[in-house]
Amino acid sequence: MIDREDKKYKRQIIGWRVAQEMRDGDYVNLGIGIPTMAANYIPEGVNVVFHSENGVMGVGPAPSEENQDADLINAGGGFITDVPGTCYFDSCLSFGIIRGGHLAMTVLGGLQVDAKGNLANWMIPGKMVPGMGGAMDLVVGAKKVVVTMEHTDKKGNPKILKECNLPLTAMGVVTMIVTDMAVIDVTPDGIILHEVAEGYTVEEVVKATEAELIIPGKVGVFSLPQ
Amino acid sequence: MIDREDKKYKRQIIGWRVAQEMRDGDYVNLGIGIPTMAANYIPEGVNVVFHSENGVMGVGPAPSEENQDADLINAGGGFITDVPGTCYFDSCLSFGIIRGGHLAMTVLGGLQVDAKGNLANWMIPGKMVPGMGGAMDLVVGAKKVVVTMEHTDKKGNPKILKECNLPLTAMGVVTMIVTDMAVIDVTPDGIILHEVAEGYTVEEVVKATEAELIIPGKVGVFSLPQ
Amino acid sequence: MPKIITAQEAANLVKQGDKILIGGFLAVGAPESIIDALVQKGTKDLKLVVIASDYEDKGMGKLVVNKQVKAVQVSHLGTNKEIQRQMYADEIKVELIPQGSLLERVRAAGSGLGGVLTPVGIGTLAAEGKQVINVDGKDFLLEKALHGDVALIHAHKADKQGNLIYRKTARNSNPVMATAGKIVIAEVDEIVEIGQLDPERVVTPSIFVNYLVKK
Amino acid sequence: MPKIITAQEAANLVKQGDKILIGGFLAVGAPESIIDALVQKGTKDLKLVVIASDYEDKGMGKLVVNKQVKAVQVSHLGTNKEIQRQMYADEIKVELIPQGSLLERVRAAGSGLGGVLTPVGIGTLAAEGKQVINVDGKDFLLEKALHGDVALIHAHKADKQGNLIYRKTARNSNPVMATAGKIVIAEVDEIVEIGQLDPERVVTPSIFVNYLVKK
Repeated sequence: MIDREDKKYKRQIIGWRVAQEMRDGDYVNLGIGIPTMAANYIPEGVNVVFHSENGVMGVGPAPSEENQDADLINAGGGFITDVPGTCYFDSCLSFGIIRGGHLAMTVLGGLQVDAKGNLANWMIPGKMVPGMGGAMDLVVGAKKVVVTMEHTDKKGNPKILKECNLPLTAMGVVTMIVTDMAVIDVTPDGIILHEVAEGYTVEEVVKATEAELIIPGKVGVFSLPQ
Repeated sequence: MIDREDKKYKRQIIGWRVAQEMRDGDYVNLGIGIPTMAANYIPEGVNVVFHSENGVMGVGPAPSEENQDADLINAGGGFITDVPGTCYFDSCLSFGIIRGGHLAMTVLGGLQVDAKGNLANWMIPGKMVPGMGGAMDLVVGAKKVVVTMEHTDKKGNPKILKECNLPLTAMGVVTMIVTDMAVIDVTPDGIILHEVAEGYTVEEVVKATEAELIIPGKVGVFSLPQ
Repeated sequence: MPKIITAQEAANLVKQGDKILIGGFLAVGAPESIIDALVQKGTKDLKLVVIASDYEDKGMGKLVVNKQVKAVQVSHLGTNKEIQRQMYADEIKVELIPQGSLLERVRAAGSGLGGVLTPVGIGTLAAEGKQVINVDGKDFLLEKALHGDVALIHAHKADKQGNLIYRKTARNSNPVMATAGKIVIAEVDEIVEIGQLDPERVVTPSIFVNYLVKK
Repeated sequence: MPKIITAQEAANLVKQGDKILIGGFLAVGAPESIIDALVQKGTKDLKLVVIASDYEDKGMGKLVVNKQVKAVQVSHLGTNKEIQRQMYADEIKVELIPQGSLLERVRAAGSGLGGVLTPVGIGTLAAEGKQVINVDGKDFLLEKALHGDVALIHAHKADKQGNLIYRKTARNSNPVMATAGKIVIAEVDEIVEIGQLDPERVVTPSIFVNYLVKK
């Protein structure tokens, strides 16, 4: 039995679903938080090379405490490991890779996304501003921009809006939204409900979404494998 | 006895005089032709690191034929050697070094220089155009831009003019002119006759120069050591 | 050839009000010994350029905690609560710049460019006060060159000529910061003889380096 | 992972009329085996981007001699008389670009910039048709991003993932050309297993490389 409100479950199903988007040979940048979960669910036989914007490509899993190397972290500040084929480069080249359209996919968290593919994920006026870091570059540059987030905020209000009202991270860049309720494709014609999570109905997703969703004849279902 | 018309002597005295401008620790780019001569006359105790724009710093002398390495050339296409401390980099960084003002000095040939420090050294309309290569970058970027050339053309016409009439390589960039007749400083106030070559008088230099030369109270003399 | 100096001597080369480019990311690859010496000396009114503001007790964060910093150009502050406090208290001036744009601005300075045109930041607060230039139908922000009076960087090894190599992700912003300071001081783990570094592995050629500090 | 192909297969990836970025300088570091295969195949109307036009019998010069080239963007032609002849006979269109500006234009394309502002070329023929932009009182030329359909480069070694290292001055324009082709094909002296290259010595990360050709 699924507990739709379970935080851990939500993170898992989002992470799993994002991982299914990855193709063999893809170079992918995962943001901190929910996006990191995706690394745990890469399908068998799919080889993905992870890029971290602080200057490394070929990121292995977190090391045990005794194997931590003070000079080897990811962009979230966490310790990582190298793998065969890892290479290092300076930050300037790293952002050249990002901005230049060489990454197949970037996966980030979101505060708001709207029907035009606008993204707001870096500041809430009146709250502490951590800075945009590399987020503005990543979403402008990567071929596929996947936003992962809970479908609604803590109060149940939609986060997928007709128009973002928080300061934007970038305009018209999001290509896909993966939430605990749905997978949504962002296209020039509008946003399309691609799949609904197990345990939800199309109607529930529509109700939880402010932006107008295009509902195709057939909407798929996704669920977290046991 | 000096033969003022001897081509080899002219090249030697210009090369020797330019070398005297180099300071210990300088990073220097030498163009092909006369500028290359300067490398033969670096004063003892002066350590100069030579940069070549095709991506090497720390250029040693030309190798014997059996020691040539097909992957190790300078910007003129000649074989070179490495020295302890040599390093390699890509052309883009190499021109970043050039344009970014990191070279202490660049030494190039010239067709014409004028009183404003304008330089023409890359094309003669109606003749085959080899292209500017890296010359425009070098003269805009280097801290000190030394132009080496014979003082007059084959017909005895001045090459140091009131105003260049050939297409420019760059505007207002030359800082010093070294010829077989004179050393001239290019300053915002005008061009100053700094030294005259052994065997020439100030009057001869003035006559061979179209641009108005400022003649200081004392003009030095330079000569090629035996 | 760079002069080999102590961290204290390095700190003495920094003047009140200087703009300092500091290498490192989340304090990995930060020139900690020079920062410590600067904290010790207490030089005020510093303007810093860094990609992230590190931690209160690590990297450039220590200068913030010691109230030596007047202004920062930076992309990320999230790991340093004190800089956020000072920002909201108007004790420090913060200019937030997308990380890639900040790096390109420093690179432009170091490589003699006036600036670059980037699509990043168009339509966001990061575009405020910046010129928009249209190239062949697409809008770009003009991001201007960003020079430093001093660059403080960290590398793994230097040879005595000043060639530098880095280690793993401690490379990060150090190579680009090294190109754009009027004075460039590199803290290194080890100084070796000339000829001891693999010429193909050198990342920062010696021409950029004025001083070496052995950590 | 890049596909390992023959030089002939590489030539087949180049279409008539393509813009090709070719690495190398005076034919050092040029992808000779792929150029030879292209000559063999005879693909026409190529537009080339190179820093120098090499020699009649070496590097990209062979494509010029074989009359496969319609246009060239280049900084130096002095070592290739045939390209000069074709230029004056209006058989080939030559755009001369200062070498540093050409490299920055390719880098801009590869790194997602619209262009850069350079002081180089101001007041010269190289400024013709280019926008002048004043930044804080100083004039710069806007040099726009220069993309290629294909990049043909040479490296010393690749691992099977496509990471590349270079050898001495055969590095030159290869790393930057590798960033800006829609398809990037690297000719290499040797292909080694993944993990066999020093991760600190890799100059071109594998993400840029689509195909490998063993020379």
